[in-house]
This record gives sequence, C-alpha cells and structure tokens, in this order.
Amino acid sequence: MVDFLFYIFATLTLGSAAMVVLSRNPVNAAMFLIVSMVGVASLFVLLSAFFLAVLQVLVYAGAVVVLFLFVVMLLDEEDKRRVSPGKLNSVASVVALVLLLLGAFSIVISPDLVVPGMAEPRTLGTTEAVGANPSEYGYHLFTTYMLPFQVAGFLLLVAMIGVILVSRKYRDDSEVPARS
Amino acid sequence: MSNEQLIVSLLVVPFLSALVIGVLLRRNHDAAAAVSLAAAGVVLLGSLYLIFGNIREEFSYEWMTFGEYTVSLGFYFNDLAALLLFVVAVVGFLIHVFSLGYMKDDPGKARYFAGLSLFMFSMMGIVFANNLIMIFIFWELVGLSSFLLINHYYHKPSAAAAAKKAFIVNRLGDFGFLIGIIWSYWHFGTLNLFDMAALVEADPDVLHVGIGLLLFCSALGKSGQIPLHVWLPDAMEGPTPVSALIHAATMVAAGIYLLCRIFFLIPPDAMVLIMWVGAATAVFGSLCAIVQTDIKKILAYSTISQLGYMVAAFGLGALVVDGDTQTAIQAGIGAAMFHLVTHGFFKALLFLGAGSVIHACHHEQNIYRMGGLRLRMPITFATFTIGFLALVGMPGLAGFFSKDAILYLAWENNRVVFLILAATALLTAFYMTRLWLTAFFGEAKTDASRDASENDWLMTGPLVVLAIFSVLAGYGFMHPAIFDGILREVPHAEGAAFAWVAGISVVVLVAGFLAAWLYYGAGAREDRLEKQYPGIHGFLASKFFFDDVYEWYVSHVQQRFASVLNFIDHIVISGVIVRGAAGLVGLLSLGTRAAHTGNLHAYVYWIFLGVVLLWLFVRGVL
Amino acid sequence: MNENLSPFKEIAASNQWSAILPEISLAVLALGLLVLEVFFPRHRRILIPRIAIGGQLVVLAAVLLFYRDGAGFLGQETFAGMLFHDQAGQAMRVFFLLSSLLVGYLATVSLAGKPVPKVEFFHILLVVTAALMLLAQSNHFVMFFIALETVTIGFYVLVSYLRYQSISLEAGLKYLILSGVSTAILLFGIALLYGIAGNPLLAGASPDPMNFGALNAFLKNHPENSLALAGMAMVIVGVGFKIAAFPFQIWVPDVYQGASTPVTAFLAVASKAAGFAVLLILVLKVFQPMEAVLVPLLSVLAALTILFGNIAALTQRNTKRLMGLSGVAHAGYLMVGVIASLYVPWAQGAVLFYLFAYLLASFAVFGVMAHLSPEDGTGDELDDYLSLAGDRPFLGAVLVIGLGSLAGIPPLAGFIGKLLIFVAAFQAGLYWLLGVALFGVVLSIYYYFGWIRSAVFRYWKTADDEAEDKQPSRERREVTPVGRWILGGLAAATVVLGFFQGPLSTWLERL
Amino acid sequence: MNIGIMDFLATSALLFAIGFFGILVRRNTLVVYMCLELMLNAVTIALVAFSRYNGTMDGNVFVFFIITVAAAEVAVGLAIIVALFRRRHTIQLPQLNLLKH
Amino acid sequence: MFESISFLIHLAVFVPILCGAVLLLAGTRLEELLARRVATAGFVVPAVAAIWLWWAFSPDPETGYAFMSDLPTGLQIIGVSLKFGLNGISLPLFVLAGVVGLAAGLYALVSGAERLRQYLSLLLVMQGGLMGIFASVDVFFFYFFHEIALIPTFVMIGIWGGRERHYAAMKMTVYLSLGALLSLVGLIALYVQSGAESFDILSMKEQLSGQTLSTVAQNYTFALLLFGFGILVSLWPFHTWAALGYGAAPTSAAMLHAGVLKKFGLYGLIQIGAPLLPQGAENWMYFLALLALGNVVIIGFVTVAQRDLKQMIGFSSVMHMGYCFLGLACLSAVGVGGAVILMFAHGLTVALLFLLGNCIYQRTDTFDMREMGGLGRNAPVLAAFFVTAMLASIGLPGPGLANFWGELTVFIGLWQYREWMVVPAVFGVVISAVYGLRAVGNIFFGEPTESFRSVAAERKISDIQSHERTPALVLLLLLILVGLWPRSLTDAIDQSVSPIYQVTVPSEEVSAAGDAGIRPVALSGEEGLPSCCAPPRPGPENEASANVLSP
Repeated sequence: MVDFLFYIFATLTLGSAAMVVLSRNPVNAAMFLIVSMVGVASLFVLLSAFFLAVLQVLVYAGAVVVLFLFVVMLLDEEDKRRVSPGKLNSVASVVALVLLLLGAFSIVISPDLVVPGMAEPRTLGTTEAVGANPSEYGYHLFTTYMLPFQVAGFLLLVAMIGVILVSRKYRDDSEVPARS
Repeated sequence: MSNEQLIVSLLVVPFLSALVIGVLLRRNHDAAAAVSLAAAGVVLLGSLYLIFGNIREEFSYEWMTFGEYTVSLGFYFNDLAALLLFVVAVVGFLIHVFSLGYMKDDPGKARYFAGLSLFMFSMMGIVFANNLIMIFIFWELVGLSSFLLINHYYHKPSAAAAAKKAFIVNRLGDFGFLIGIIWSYWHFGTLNLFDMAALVEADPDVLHVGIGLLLFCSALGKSGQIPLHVWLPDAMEGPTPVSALIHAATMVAAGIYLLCRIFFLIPPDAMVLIMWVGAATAVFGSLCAIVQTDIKKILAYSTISQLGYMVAAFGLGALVVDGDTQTAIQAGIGAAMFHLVTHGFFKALLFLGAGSVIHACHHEQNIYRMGGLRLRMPITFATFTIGFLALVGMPGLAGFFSKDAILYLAWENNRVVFLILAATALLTAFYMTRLWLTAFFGEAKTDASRDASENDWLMTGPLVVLAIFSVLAGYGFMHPAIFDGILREVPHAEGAAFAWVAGISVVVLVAGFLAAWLYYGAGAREDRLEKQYPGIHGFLASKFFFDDVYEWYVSHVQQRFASVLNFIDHIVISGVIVRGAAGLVGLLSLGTRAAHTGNLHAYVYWIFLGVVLLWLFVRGVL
Repeated sequence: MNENLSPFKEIAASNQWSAILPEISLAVLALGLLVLEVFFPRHRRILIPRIAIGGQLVVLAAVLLFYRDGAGFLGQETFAGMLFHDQAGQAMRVFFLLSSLLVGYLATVSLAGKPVPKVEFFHILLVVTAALMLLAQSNHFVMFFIALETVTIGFYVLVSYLRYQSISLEAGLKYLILSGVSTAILLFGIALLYGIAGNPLLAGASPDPMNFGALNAFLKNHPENSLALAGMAMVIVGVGFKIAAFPFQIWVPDVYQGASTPVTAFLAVASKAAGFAVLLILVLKVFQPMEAVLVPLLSVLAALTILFGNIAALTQRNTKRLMGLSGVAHAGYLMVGVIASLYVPWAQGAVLFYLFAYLLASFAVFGVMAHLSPEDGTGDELDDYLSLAGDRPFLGAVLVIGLGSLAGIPPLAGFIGKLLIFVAAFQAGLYWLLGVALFGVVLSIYYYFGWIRSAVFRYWKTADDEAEDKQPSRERREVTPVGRWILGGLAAATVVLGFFQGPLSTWLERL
Repeated sequence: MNIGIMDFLATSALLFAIGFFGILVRRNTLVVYMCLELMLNAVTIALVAFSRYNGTMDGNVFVFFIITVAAAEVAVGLAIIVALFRRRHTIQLPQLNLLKH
Repeated sequence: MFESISFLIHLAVFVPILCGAVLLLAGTRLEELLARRVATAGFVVPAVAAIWLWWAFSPDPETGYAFMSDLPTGLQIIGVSLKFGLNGISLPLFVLAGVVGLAAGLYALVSGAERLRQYLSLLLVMQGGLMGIFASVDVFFFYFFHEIALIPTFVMIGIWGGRERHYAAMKMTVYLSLGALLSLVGLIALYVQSGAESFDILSMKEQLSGQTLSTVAQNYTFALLLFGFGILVSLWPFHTWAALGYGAAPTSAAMLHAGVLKKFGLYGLIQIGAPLLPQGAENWMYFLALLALGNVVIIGFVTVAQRDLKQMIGFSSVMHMGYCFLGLACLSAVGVGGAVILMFAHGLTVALLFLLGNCIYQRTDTFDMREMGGLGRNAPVLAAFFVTAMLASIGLPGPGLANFWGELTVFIGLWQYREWMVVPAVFGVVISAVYGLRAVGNIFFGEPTESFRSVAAERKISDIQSHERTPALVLLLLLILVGLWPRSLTDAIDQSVSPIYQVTVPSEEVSAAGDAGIRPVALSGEEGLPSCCAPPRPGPENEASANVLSP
C-alpha cells in the first residue's frame, strides 16, 4: 500500500513539476506548482516527517505559491512579444534535458548508494521514523541549531526590509532620474 | 728622471698638449699652436736623447686581470723603434712648423693642432708598445686622429665622406688584426712581444699561417695595401701637412713597422702572400698615379705604390731557397725599414712642397691649372725637385739606396717580383716627371698660379730641412751605430748583382723620365693621354674599379641587407609575432566579451555546463 | 523542574555567546539603527550612517584588541560544533569589518543625493557583515548555509538597491536567479554528503554528518565514494559561484555593472573573500581526503578562471565590468593559493595576505570610482577617466596605486600577495598552474595599465590629444577631508605593506 | 513498505532535473522562479529521505531552515520582479539584457 | 646592524625615494627652488655614496661581499629580509647607477619638462630602485627594486614621451613585465629548490654548494632565468620593445633605462643564475651565444638601416647587449669579467648618447638624421662630445677605452669558448663603425639639408650649454677614468668573478708558456738590447743568435 502510495505521490510530484515547466500560462504553472508541492508534502508524510509536511503545505502551497499567483495577476503580462525559441536554444535544451536525466540516473544507479556490505536494503519498513514529533524540532532548534536559528531570524528581517525597500512605490516619480 | 719615466712622459706630453688645447684653448688659436709646437719640440728633443743616447728599455705595467688573463701595457724601445721614432719626431716637428704657416688663417687652427698632438701621441704609442694589445689601442687611436684630421674641413661633404671611409676601411683591416691578436693570445698564452718571440724561437713549429695573415690584415688597412687601399687617395681631403705627416711619412708606415716588429709571428708561407700583395700594390699604385690630375692624389697613389714596395720587401725576406730563413727575413725587414725611413723624408718633402704650392695657388690642386711655378717659387721648386729625384731613385739621393736594396733583394729571391718592381720604378719616374713638368714648367694657366709667390720661412724652412734629409738619408753616416740593429740588416748588392740592379734601376729611371718628357712636354695644358687614348686613360682613371665595387657593395649589398633585416625586424618579429600574438589574444578577448550576451538563459547554461563538467570530472570521465 | 530545564542547560553549555560578541554587537547595532530611524527626527537621521560607521569602528577596535587571538576560543568549537574559531577566522573577521567600514564610507559618498533610503542600507550592511563573519568561522553545513543565505539575500537587496534604475534591478534579478540555482546545487551536494556520510551502515559514519570534522573523518575512510565525490563537486559549484570561478563567473560583469559602486565593492571584496574563507575551510578541513580528485579539479578551474578573467578583461572598456572580470582573475590566483595550501602549511596565510592586499587596492579603486561616477550610473567608461590625473591629482594617484597593486607591481602590497602565492604554488609543485598564472599576470598588466594610461597619460596633452579629447562635462564629487584620509590611507597602506609586511604577516604566519 | 532510499533519491533527482530544465528553457521570469522552487523541493525530499534512512534529525532540521530561506528568497525575488516590471514593463528574460558585453 | 659605512647604501637607496615621495606629495606647495634642491639632493646622495663605497671597497674574503647589512621587513616566512651589500660584480653597476642617475637627474632638472616636480619625483623613485637592485643581496629585493625602477618609466614615457608614446609605453611595460615575471618564477624556483629557506643569495649559494640540483631542475630553472632576464636585456629576438621604447622615452628616463636598468637581467644571470645553476647555465650557453650573435650581427645591420637617431641609439644598445651576453656565454672569469666591464662602460656611453641625442634634437627639431647635416659648424663642442660618445660606443680604444677593454676581454673569453664565434662578433665592431660614423657624418658634417637650414634660419642654434655639458662631463669623465685605469674596477670584479667562474690558463697549445724564465727581466740600456727587432734573449747564446742575423 505504502509502495503504491509512493508511486502515486512521486508521479504526482514529478508530473505536475513537468507541467510547471511545460504550461504556457504562468497561472497554470503556479497551479501545477501547488500540486507538486503537495505531492512533496505527501512524500514527507510517507517518510513520517509530518511536521515538515505540514510546514510544506503551509509555507509553500499556502504562502509562497499564493504570492506567486498574486504577482502573476498583478503584472498581468500579456505575452504578446513572445519570441519563438531559436533553433540553437531548442537543441541546447534537448541536450540539457538528456544530460540532466543522465545525471539523475547516474545518482540513482550509483553503486555506492546500494551500500557495499549492506546486509539488507534499508526500506521504509526497516527504518524508524525520525522527526515525526514537532517537539524534536524544537529541541534541536534550541540546542544544537540555536545559532543558525537566530541567524535565520535576521535573514528574515533582512528579507523583509529588502522587500519593502525594493517594491515600495515612489511617491513622487519626478525624483527618479530620467535615465532608465 | 729615469729612462722609464722619460719614455712615459714622452708619450704623455703630446697627449697633454691635445687635452689642454681641447679643453682650454679651443678658441685661442695661436696659443694652441704654440702648445702643440712646444710638445712636438719636447718630443723631438726627448726622442733624440733617447735615440742617440742609445737608451733601450723594456718594461710593463699590469693593467687589468681576470683570472689568469692579464693585460699588461708596456714599453719596448729598441733599434727598430728608435728608427721609426726618429722619423716620427723629426718629420712631426717639421710639419708642426710648416703647419704654422700653412694653417695660419684657418678657423679651425686650434682643433687642427690638437689633432696633430693627438696623432703624435698615438703614433709614439705604436712605436713604444711592447705588446699587441697596446699596439692595437694606439693603432685605433692613430686611426681616430687620422679621422679627425682628414675631417678637418668637415663642412665639405667630400671630406666627411673621406674621413668616414678611411675609418671604416681601417676598421675592416683591424677586424682581422683583432682576431689575430685574440688567436695569438690563446695560441701563445701571452701577447707580449718578448714572450712570444721566445716561444717561437724555442719551437718554430708553433707558428701558424692563419695568425700571421690575420696580423698582416692590420698592415693591409693602415698601409693601404690592395684591396684596402681605397681610403688613402680620398684621405687627401685633409689639410696637406696632415697628408704629409700621416698619410705619407708616419702612420701609413706604421703598418710596415708593425710587420717588422712582429716578423717572428709570420711564417714563411704567409710571407709569400704578403710579398705578392706588396708587389701588386706597388704596380697598381703607380698605374693609377699616371692619370691623376690632383697633385695630392698623384702623391697619394705614389705613396701606395711605395708602401707596396716596402711590403714586398718584407715579404721577399721569406723567399730564400737555401740558408737561414730568419736571416732572410731580417734582410727583408732591413730593406723595408730603410725604404720606410727614406720614403718618410722625401715623401713628406713632396707633400709639403705640394702644400706650399697649393697654399700659394689659393688651394688650387689641379696640376693642369698650375704651371710655371719654378720661377715664382724657387725654394719650393728646388726642394720639390730634390724630393722628386729622391723618389724616382736618382743615384746619390736617399731613394736610390733604399730602392736598390729592395730591388736587389728581389733580384736575388724572385725575378718576377723584380720585374714588377722595376716596372713600378719606371712608372714612378714617368708619373712624377709628368707632375713635375706640368706643375712647375711652362706658363701659368690660371690667375691663381700666376699670383703665386714663395711662402715665408715657416713653410720653406721645413722644406729645406727635409730636402737635406732626402739627400743624406741614404748614406751610412746618417745612421750611426745606434741604428745598427736594424740597418745592418739592409742587404747591399755587390759585384755583378750590383751592376745589374743599379744598372737596371738607372735605365728605368731614365726611360721613365724621357718618356714622360717626350710625351707630355713641359707645362702641358691638358692631359695628352686622355685625348689620345681615352680607353687606356679611362681604365686607369677608374682605379681598377675598386671604388665601384665597394660602392656597389655598400649600396647594393650592405644597405639592402640591412634594409631587409630591418624589415624582418619590424614586420616579422615586431609585427607578426609580437603584435600578432597580442592581436590573437585580443580576438579571444572579444570572443569572451561576446559571451556575455546579457541573456540570463545563456548564463544559466554556463552554470549548467559547469555542473556537467564537474560531474564528469568527479566521475572520472574527464 | 530540573527535568524541564535540562534542555536549557544544554543550550547554556554549548552556546558560548561571548565567542561571537563582535557579530552580536553588529547585529544589535543593525537593529538599533532601525530603532533610531523611528525615533530620530528627520533632520537628525543624517547622523545614522555615522553612528553605524562609528559603531563598526568600535567593533573593529574591539576585535583587534580582544579577538585578535580569538579571546580564548581559539582552536575550539562553539555552539555545538556550529562554529570553529581559528586564527584565519579572526583574520577574516577583521577583513569583513574593514571592508564593511569602507563600504559604509563609499555608501555615504555614492548614495548621497540618490533617492534611496540610507538607513536600511547600513542595516543590511551590518547584518551581512555579521553573517560573513559567522560564515568564515562556520564548522557545520547548516550554519554555513544559513550564514551564506543571509549574506546572499542581503546582497539581493543591496544589488537592486537603486531600484529606480533598470540596470540595478536587472542586476539584482540576474544575481538572484543565478545565485538561486547555485544554492540549489550546493544544497543538493550537501544533501548527498549528508546522506552518504550519515549512513549508519558505512564505516566511519557519523551521527552528525554535516559537521565538518565528522564529515572529514568519514571521507578519510571513503575518499573515492562516488556520491560523496558528486556531493563535493556540487558544493564546489556553490562556492565557485561565490568566488566567481570559471565557469560560474559569468554573472560577475553584469551584476557588478548594475550594482551601485559600494555594493560592487562589497561584492567584489567581501563576498569573494567569504567564498575563499569557506573554500579554504572546505578544502583543508573537509574534502582534504579527496585530494586526488579535488586538486586536479580545482587546478583546472583555477587555470580556466585566470585565463578567462584576464582575457575577457583585456578589451573591456567599462570600469566596473573590468573590475569584475579582473576580480575573476584574482579569484584564479587565490585558488592557486588554496590548492597550494593543501601542501604548504603557510600558504593559507598567503591567501589571506593576498585577500588583504586585494581589499586595500580594490577599495582604493572603488573609492575613486565612487567619487567619479555621477548619480545616473554612467561615467564608468574608461574614456571618462581621460583627464583624471590632471584634474584631480589626488584621485589619480590613489587610482594608480590601487591598480598597480591589483596588477601586482612592486612595491605595492598586491605584489607581495602574488609572490607569496607563487612561492607557495612552486613549493606545492603546481608548475603548469604557475605558468598559467604568469601568463594571466602579464595580460592583467595590459588592462590595468591601460586604465592607468587612460587616467594619467593625457596629463600632459599634445595637440592631437587635445583634438581627440571629448572633455567629460559633468559634476564630480568633491573628496571630503575624511575621504582624503581614507583613500590616502588605503593607498599608503598598500605602499607600506609592499615594503614592510611586518605585523600583518607575522599575524598570518600563525595560521 | 519496500520503498528504499533509492526511490526517494530518484524522485528527488528527477525533480531537480526538471526544475533545472525549466530554468533553462522558460523565458518568463516568474516561471523560472517557480522552477527554482522545484529544485529546492527536490533537495528537501532527498534530505528528509536521508534523515529517515540515516536515522538522524539533522536532515529534517535542515529542511526546516531551507523552507525558511526559500520563503524569504521568494519574497525578495518577487519584489525585485515587481519593481523591474514597473520600470521595464516586461518580465521576459530575453528582453532583460541591458547589461551585457 | 650596520657594518662600517654600510648605511651609505641605505642612504643611496632610500634618499632618492624619499625625495621623490616628498616632491610627489608636496606638489606645488613646495616652492620651485626648494623642489629643485630636494631633487638635486636625491640625485647627488646616491652618486656620492656610490663613489665613496667604491673608494672604501674591501670585500670580506669569505663571502666576497662588503658593507653587509640586514633589516627584517616581515617576510621572514619565506626567508626574505632587506639585505644590502656589494661585491665585485655589483659594485661597478652600483657606481654606474649612481653616476648615470646623477647625470640623468642633472639633465632632467634643467630639461624644462612640464610638471617638472612630478617628472623629477618619478625619476628619483627610479633612481632609488636602481641603486637598490645592485645593492641587494636578497634576491627578492633585487627583483623588487627592479620593478620599482621599471614602473616609473611607464609613466614617464606615457606622459613626457615622444612619438608613439602610448603604444611604446604599453608595449614596453607588458613585454618587460613578462620578462620580469619569468625571471621571478625562475628565482622562486631557485629559492624552493635550493632548500635554503631564504632568498639570501649567500645562503642559497651555501646550500647549493653542499648538494647540487639535478640537471633537469637546473635546465628548467636556468631557462626561466635566461629568457626572463633575456627579455629584460633585449636578447634577440625579444628585443623589439627596446628601440621603440627608447625612441619614445624622455631623455632622462631613456638614459637611466638603457644605461642602468637594462643591465639588471645580465647582472642577474651573472650574479645569480650562472653561479647557482652551473650545469643548467652550461647547457644553455650555446643557445644563448647563438641568440647573442643574433643581437650582434642582425641587430647590427638593423641599426645600420635606421634613420631616426634615437631609434639608432636604441638599436645600438640592443646590439651591444649581445656582447655582454657573449661574455657571459663563455662562463669563464675572462668572459664574465669582460661582460661586467662592458656593461659598465656601455651604461655610461649609451646614457651619454641619449643625452647628446636630445641636445641635437633641441637644435634640429627632428630625430631624422637625413634632415640634419652640418650641425658641427653651429655647435662644434656638441659635435666633439657626440663624436667622442659615438666612438666610445663603437668600442674605439681612446674615448671608449673602457668599452674596448670590455669588448676585448669578451672576445678573448669567447675564443676559448667557441673560436668561430669571435669572427661574427668582431665583425659587429665593423658594423658598429659603419652606423656610428654614418650618424656622426649625417648630423654634424657636410652641408646642412634644406629642412635643417630652414630650422636654422628661424633661430640661432647654440652650441652645447653648460647645463647640458655638466651631466655629459660627469659621464665622460668616469668613462675615461675607468678606461685609463681599468684596475680601479677590474680588481674588484676579478675578486668576485674568479672564484665563481672557471679560470683557464691560456695556451694549451704552447705548453712552454708561462714557465718561469721566459719572460726576461727588464734589460738595462748599457748592455744594449740585441740590436734588431728580434727580441733579446738573455745569456750568451743570445749574442750568438744575434750574429747569425747578419746577411
């Protein structure tokens, strides 16, 4: 059952991710992104990282992608000036795709992952759940990861200030120098 | 004052004179002349003391050292040196005196006298030197002073060109000389004449033909032997006293002196070549002299011819079939040096006479524009005649004895050379008679010669003194025992040989004289040969095309070669290689600049490419 | 009660806050600035940048006085292994403080009169500086990542700070996306390393595999593990992006050109130095067992970096782009030093010395640029420098010294840096790399001196020069007395360090 | 329950590849940005899976930080995109090339 | 810290640099006269110090160095500290730098260059660097001072230069930097491989005398030094910067660069390269000698083809460097000693030529020799100076006795190395006579050309002025002094060269040479030298042999 679920979620995640890349309309892309995020969250669930799954849905699907959607709507860009992809670009992207897939494949078939000397393959069934309980996160964040946690706070502060700085509208456009 | 100090100070006095004039007296012409004359006087007195005081010295100073290599500068005063010193000091002093008159109004008088002093210094350096390096140094200095003096009228392009030519041709000779010196050093381990002589004596097989010939190159240039004679006629652009001193009496003779000084380094095989060069030069010079119209050029070719005599005499020394080679060589040296001395006096006399004429004729040098001077300039005429007769070998005058010594040597050793030299004697008589008759007899052809009058005693005095020497220098009492070391080597013909040689020499003299008289007549207005046989005249006037060959070489070979190399340097090395490499990098740079397209996708591709490369790298693919 | 408090005891046990007092003070100062902005009346706000700079000076003095030798934490791990304090870390602290101070000064010059908020700039500057200082001392991938991202996000904002300019925003966007890609790759690499090193079934596996020491211990056992190698490569990609190593240097000229001068300087100096501090840590302390792959890899990258940077800079006419591309070349030389430090113990000091020399020279040049470029972002072309030395000899002299030092000309500090690195490289046997570096230096002389030529040679104009000249007709910022002291000080320090390396080198020698 | 680490890693790698590919081919800045998020998500999958299979918490905690950072990054990025759109009226990457050469 | 008067070296190096810095920093705040005084002091101090040190020179027999001093500067980590000292090889060049610097400085002071203070300050910095190069015992500082001296030339050419100055400055700087960097790597290689942990040449020497490097290492290291230094000395075919650069350089800079700075590379090879890497040097020498012959012959002909006076002087200096290289190629005490002497003499000569060349330019408004002519009439003393300088340059014994000693000694050494090489080398002397005299003739002799006549018509053409004469005399006097009394330098050179380079006894062919008794003691006059030109031989058999001579 779990195996089956994994394949469903993995397919969902990868498929909608592919649709993000492929869909012409950015709104659709954002929608597929939500689906993909949820898929990732479901994979977290399979791995028993429930807290992270929740976080994923809340932060990504709930906040980030919505932000994306807002911006897409806000900009409302009509892709009138869409340029058809040049020949070189298409060739390059095909090559890139092949290379990327090969790379991914090479990780998967990596002999060192199926660890030599490993008695039994580690599967979901044979391993313990880690981090199922949110308190574990709390414990780690306030002991081992205290400093990064604090720094992350400043990171968010900087990001916040930055967002305000950059996106604030000019009250008076005349103060902007003429040259763009 | 010890003898050592005396010799050194004799060398230094003219140098100081040149220095003082050059630094302090540039504009004070009379004082400069006085200083220079005083220096020449001191040199004369000191030299006479050295020579007749029978003082002979050898000493040297270590000048610099690298490892085992030491350069010593030193002095070696022996009879040979004394003989040349005598000529240099006497002629030098007389020419100083003569110059006082000749250069009286010259704007470059101070410079001129500085040059004379410098020349005296350099010449005495050659005379005294006891090793090849010092000889070479003064050799070049002599060349330098010659350059400066030829260039006295530097604003005349011809004078400037002549000076340059003299210097470069001499350098060509010194090219061989220097190589010879270097070779000698490694061959003998020393450059001291003493030491080398000792080595040669210990083992005569140590000699090397190559060294001998290379050292001969020096004389080739300095003494105007074929094919490096081309500078000497041109050098007549200098003031006439300079021609007399440097280009007739002393400097050009230094080549002969050098050969005699280092004779032991020259193996017999090399001597043969030297002899032929000398003989060829002798006849060549006299042939060229026939068609010259410039009084000084005639004398210059005559000098070349006489120098050829001396060189031939030196070379003849080797051609002894039986007997002691060294003895024969010494005989060659004796003959050559003897002729050098007598020639020094009478050729100086001739040049000074010519100078006197030129000065009187307001610098007219063409003999066909003179004429009738014998009456207007009696002293000059008389002394010039003595010089002329001495040169052609009138019995009883100095030239007769010295020329006979050489002819005798040739008669004994090589009849072909004898014939050549005899022919030269004939030609000498011929062209000198032509000069003498044309310039001094007949009518005055130009206003300049018509106005000519005898010069004052400053100029005639030296003429008279030199005339006396020209008469007497051939007699034994002129050369007391002090010159024995060299003059007893002079070969004297006796008996049948004497009859033959003297007879032939008188016959050719008379023949030449009569031929010229009959052909040209006295006081000719134009060159008859040119009219009658323009072909022969043209050929002789071309001086056997030596100058043309050199000119062709300079303009067509050397200059073009230089231009080609310059082109290669500029275009290939500096252009194609250096600028090309820079351009290539510049192109690459433009390429990389173009890679910054500004398009983000391209940039992501770069990163993608990097990831792929790194990936392949760690996978061991790359 | 005790039971509940035990976590806090653990916190107290491993979190030695006093070890990072300088960073904390900077952060507090940054927060204080925001507070002051709120409370200060409008006319007093002009003081805030001065307070920021003054505060930094105090911190710098304190670091020099008390933290020069780590304040007792030298050689220790703190914060449960998040940080490790070594001499290099102390040096980098000073380095980042210095550069942020100078950036602060440049900002007062360059931002003056521009329609952008000033206080926030300093706030971000201070936070980024603190993060940089932590980054240089991090000993754990999480700490490393967070510090790095704080820096990066700060830079996103700083680069696009002149938001009224398209180019500034465009530069911000380019930096953002490319940096994002590289971050993702870096993270994937970390994940791989974490996965493989934490695998309990492998020998030497560690329960805390993201700790540098533990990872190093694991790698010693498995130097040829292909996944670990892949992870290493991806981490190198991330760091390579920061230091602008080939082929991750491509963003540099665009972003440098778009950003305002102080930010460009900050990017060029501090961000790059941080990358090298991290690279040194990673290469020496973490990936050292993978030497067999790492050294050729880095060597190839270093060589290509040197060549690309120098060649691309040759024909560049925009000074900011030129600084960027030449900075790429400098990264190449520094990488040579990093590689050498695997074999030569003192080479790490050489790299740091080079960084300090680079800091002095770069800020001298950027300082001049800040005084020259007018408000609209133009004036960065080489042609704009044509009459500099004649019109403003002081700036001309500073520029010449700065460029000379960057080119590595004695008697300037840059030369000593290059020399040390070259000696180290030779001792390490990196002969062909040295050859490439040499070639690069020769090329660099061409463009640096080309710049000097532009600035100086029209000093004395001939008639045809006069005809060619199009006089740049624009207002130029006056150099304040403080500016004179700072720029003059930079130039003087560059010269003095060239002659007399004294204290700096003895300090770095202890590494 | 036989899903091994391999399967998760494969998913992660593929997702990473898709994201990367998207960045390479898409011209709309926003979509490119979304693809970036996909790549980050790929990393989180790998980390969580490794955390589970290694039996340590660090991976999970790291994911926590990554999510935080990603959110901040998105915020800043979108702000920049918006500002840029205001000035240039386009968010198509090929047209954002004022800075070049 | 200071041994006897070794502080003079520090004065010689740092006083000019300080004076330069003062001039640069003070700018116009320093009043004109004071600025001139400061500059004069900066030029006089090194010259006086150098002469004084020359006078007091007596090296430590152990190391061959005198006036050693040592100041740490903070690079002890790689064994660098500021070590000064002079040995027999560096002393001549140190003196050369001092004197040429003085002459160049004196000339610059009155050159009337615009922005004179800056010009002087750059020149002073260069001067300090030059003094430092030859005083450094530490190889690092040897290089360091070279660059200090080199960079000002870039600026000076660029600002105060003549035709094509921008291109010339760039090309020269890039080219020379390439050479300098190659040699730097060579020096680093030397440092690392010697294992001395020090850049001090003495400790390197000591270390290397214990265990020699492998031949391969020596070959590579020496190649780096050779080509690096070779570029700096304009070894053919890496010479193209030279004539171009000198053609464009302002006079004083050209004097200092061609006269002194260019000797840096040769000095490096002689003092450092060849002694420390004997095997490598030997293996490369043949190749070097061939290239050097390229300098002599090919560049000789190229010089003949020049029409621009300054270019010609530049090319001729390239050509003469060939002789110095040939001397080095011998790797013998003779050859190297000759090279050092020649470097010294050539430095003075070429500086003199550049100075006088500029004097000529100021009178004719052109460097094109075809457009001059007859200048000797207007400026006879200048002509005398120039002729003297040119003849010295072509190695004529006389004014150029010092040059001649150098060339002769080089030739002597070269013969031992490869006999055939002497021929093209000596032929170069003829070539140099050709271009030298042609230049002299074109400029001073003959009739003035049309264009020169028009220049002369516009203004009065003066003879050499005292401000031009003073520096020229400074150079000329030293040249003549050393020419007349070469032991003043050669003794010192020999002391340093002989222990390093092979000393071969000449005359392997004539084994008898050198034996005692061959060289006769001075013969007294009254005994009478055996009369003839044949040298006397002591003893009774002497008399006998004299008798044989009679015919």
